[in-house]
Amino acid sequence: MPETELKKIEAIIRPEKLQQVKLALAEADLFPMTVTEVRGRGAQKGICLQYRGKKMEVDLIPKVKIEMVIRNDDVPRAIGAIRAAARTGKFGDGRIFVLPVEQSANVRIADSVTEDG
Amino acid sequence: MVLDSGDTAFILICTALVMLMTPGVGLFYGGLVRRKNLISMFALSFVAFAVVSIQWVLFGYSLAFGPDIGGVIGGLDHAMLAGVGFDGDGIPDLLFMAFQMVFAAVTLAIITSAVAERIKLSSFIVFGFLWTTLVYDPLAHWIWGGGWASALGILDFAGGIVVHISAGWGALALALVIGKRAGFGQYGMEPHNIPMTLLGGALLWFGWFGFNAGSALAADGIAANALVVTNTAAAAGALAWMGASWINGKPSSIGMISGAIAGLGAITPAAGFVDPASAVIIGVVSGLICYYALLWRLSRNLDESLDAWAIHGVGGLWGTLALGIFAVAGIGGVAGVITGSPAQFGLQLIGAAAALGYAFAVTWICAKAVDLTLGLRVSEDEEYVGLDISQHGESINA
Amino acid sequence: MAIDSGDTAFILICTAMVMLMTPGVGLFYGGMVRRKNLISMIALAFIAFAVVTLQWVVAGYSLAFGPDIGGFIGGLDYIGLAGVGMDGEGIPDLLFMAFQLVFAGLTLAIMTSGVAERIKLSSFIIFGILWTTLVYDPLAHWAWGGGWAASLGALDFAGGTVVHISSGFGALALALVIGKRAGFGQYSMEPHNIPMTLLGGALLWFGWFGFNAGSALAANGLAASAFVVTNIAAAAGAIAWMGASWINGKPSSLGMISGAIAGLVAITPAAGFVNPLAAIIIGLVAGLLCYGALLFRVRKGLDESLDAWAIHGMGGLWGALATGIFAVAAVGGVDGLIAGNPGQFVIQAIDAIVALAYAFGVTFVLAKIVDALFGLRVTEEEEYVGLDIAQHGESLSA
Amino acid sequence: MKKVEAIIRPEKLEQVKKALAEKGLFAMTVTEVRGRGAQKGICLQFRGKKIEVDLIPKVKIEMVVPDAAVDTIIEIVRAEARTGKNGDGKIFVWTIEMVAGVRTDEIMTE
Repeated sequence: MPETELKKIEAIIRPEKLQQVKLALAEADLFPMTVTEVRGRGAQKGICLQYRGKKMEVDLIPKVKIEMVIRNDDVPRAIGAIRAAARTGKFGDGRIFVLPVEQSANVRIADSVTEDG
Repeated sequence: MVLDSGDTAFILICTALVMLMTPGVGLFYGGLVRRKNLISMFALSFVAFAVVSIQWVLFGYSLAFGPDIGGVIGGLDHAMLAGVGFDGDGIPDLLFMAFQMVFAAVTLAIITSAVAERIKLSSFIVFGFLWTTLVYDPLAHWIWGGGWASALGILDFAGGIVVHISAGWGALALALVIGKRAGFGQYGMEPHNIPMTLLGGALLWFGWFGFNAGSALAADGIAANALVVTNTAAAAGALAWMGASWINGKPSSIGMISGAIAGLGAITPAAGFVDPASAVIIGVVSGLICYYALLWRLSRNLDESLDAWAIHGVGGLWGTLALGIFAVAGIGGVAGVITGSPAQFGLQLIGAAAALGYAFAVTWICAKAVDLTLGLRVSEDEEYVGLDISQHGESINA
Repeated sequence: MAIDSGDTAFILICTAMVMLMTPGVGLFYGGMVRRKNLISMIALAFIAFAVVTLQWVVAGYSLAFGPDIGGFIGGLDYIGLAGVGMDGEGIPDLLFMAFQLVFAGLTLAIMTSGVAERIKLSSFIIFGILWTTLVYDPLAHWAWGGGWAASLGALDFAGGTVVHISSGFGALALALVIGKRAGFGQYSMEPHNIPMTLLGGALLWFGWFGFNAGSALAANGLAASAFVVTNIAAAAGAIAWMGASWINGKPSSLGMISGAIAGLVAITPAAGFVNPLAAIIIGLVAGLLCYGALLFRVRKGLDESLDAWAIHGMGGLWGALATGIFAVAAVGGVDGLIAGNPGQFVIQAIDAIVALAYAFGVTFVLAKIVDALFGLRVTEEEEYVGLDIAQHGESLSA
Repeated sequence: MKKVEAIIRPEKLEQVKKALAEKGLFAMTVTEVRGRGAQKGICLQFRGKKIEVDLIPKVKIEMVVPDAAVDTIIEIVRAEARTGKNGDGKIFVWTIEMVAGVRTDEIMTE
């Protein structure tokens, strides 16, 4: 695996942790990112509220998705930083996915296609 | 004792304007909380308004404005509005009752600051009923209903003591009982919708003309003076707070509108007694001390979440004292320290201190009582998903 | 016939407050539709107001308030506002005309509930002109312009029959003609912006003081009484509906504000005839009855989309009857059932039923005609992309 | 592991969620998006003028699942979200190389 191979990190985290995660990533020199407000549910099936004996399930809880395209050798650092900053230890802390990136082109600069073989 | 159609017209409209302040508070607060609690924050204001509306006609008005019992509380002669009719002195008695009612309602709405994003709705209804009965009604009686404070000569034109000190210091007590929001101090809880807060602030500024000028209870020169000093103090407060926040960084729009509310809160007790030049000073000082009160609150890690204490409590306290400093006999018939009558300042100090102590202590007891019996606070999970879903079963953009 | 400056000031402001109710309806409805139809819903309210404004000054005012022809309709003497001048009894005739105009504008705006998210704008304008001319104007004439209902002694203080029964049952007829929204009943159509609905509700509650208290047409004790009972009924309705929805699940804020509107509607015809305690009962019953009507409508699969029928229609019907039950001579000079005058209740029932049948029948026929000639409804694809884009070429944050 | 990304009509979300949950496919992330497909949006006739409405509101569902579950998801989404008209959406499948938990130190790779 070449060191320069690109990966996309998709991290789903608690919205209130975004600030801290951003800071932690910046400290790890990982700066560029795209952030989307999403709603999600995990394997633990949302939050179940007891309400006068009736149960009410709140699934699709607001979350934040961070996407970053980084070099393969930065992946462990990114995961470490996100985990350290976003963890509360309770259900709903989120997940991090790593996807291969085939190609990445800069919109501003011509001839800046990065492709790995 | 004849009715004047001009005065009646004016107070009818002022009552409607003050009514609009209650949803104004809801919008103001709603924009300051996180998205998941916006509906809850807005709805709490309406709930406060509805609860107090009923409490007031059942017996609240009578407790505040019924025949004096020992200077402390009114008798129940006007319970269920008995004897409150179409006639009156200048304006119908029924209208005076309604005008006082919208004041009582907005006061309870202001207190929701303290419990933002974590109050159980059912407990708030019980607390609101208790609070209006045991805190607001006595204070209104002391000052306006012929109680001990008015007998002493303590002045409060439109509610610096009755509305703002009581709501602000009550909110502080309530916040101490209910405790901090989960995560307070650990991560930022940024206001999610500033334009909504600005719209709420606009409705408050607009409604405040009814609040202060209407407190003249007639469409006359005092009403005009009250309107002018009200607007002046609001503007001065807005500029002062904005300037202070500019020095520390950027002049935030929330700071600007908070400063306006601080100026409005401070001029409220004084509006019928001071001139426009004094209003500038009252507004500027209010903007600055409320700003520093807010910073102090944050530094002490107190989660009186939306700053009813810093703005209404501290601003109302300053305004009550400022009345004793700046009052001019030519306007409201009373002179203050500057025009050579220090005694009024002493009276204002007594009134403010007594109201502050009473409001804080009794609110604390009411809150504790509700907390121990019903629980003030929602569960941790309910708080995490937000009160919109957990208390109302609703959400934005669902 | 001198002009009273106080009364004139009061009705001028009340007219402006009622005008604000029309965009209030737009915001109230706009928050309840899906995002893609929000602009359309608010725009419809403005368009209704503009269309009725022109209709009213050209012919509508004369049809409603011109010299009586057979108890059914007014003559054309005031067409183009001929003879409507600056003089008048207490208030200028022109002001009376304007005050009535804002009622007519609001009524058409309420009707848009029946066609939400699927009406073709051009057809709505045509329908609106026809409806105001053939339904609203006659009904206003019957009750207020010297028509048969007034001769019979039917009471409608501020428009329970003229405004609410007509728009509520009219909306039902309109909804039956235009048909359900695509996908109605198959997937949920959740309100997308509840805070906007709450803001609209706040403006409605505020404006309603102008609507009801202003209907005294003077700043006097009756106006104050109407003001007070209006607020009480709103608060009682809010609490009742919220309580009822609490039993079935969560106390929704939408239910709370809907209950307030239900209470406001029901007190409208009665505001000048009942006392505050009766207002509590009227409001509570309105909240429960309209909530039940809404559940009934949903169960029947009727897509009267935003519940003008359940809230305005049924609330207005209840209010018209309640006037006959709770009226006391001490307030408005007429006794009702409880005060020993069952005849009044019978008159109220006759008036309400005739108005209901007339509004439903004529609206149904008008809607059918417009539908046959121009088509009331947008195409399926236009409905799918939403009326904001399809009818206005605009969209939120696009 | 694969990521399944389905772009569907917003009004079909509840149905799709429910059907997926019945098969034990629970975890997902939902985003409100706007999009246009190959059929170039919806064309409205407006007084002789044509208005083309592209970027129509859609919902994007993302689920990360074992390879074996991909076909089931596609089947369910198709069954529930299909109306047969243009604009029903698309489903994309991505390779996921690694999944890391935030709450725990768990790491899953191929």
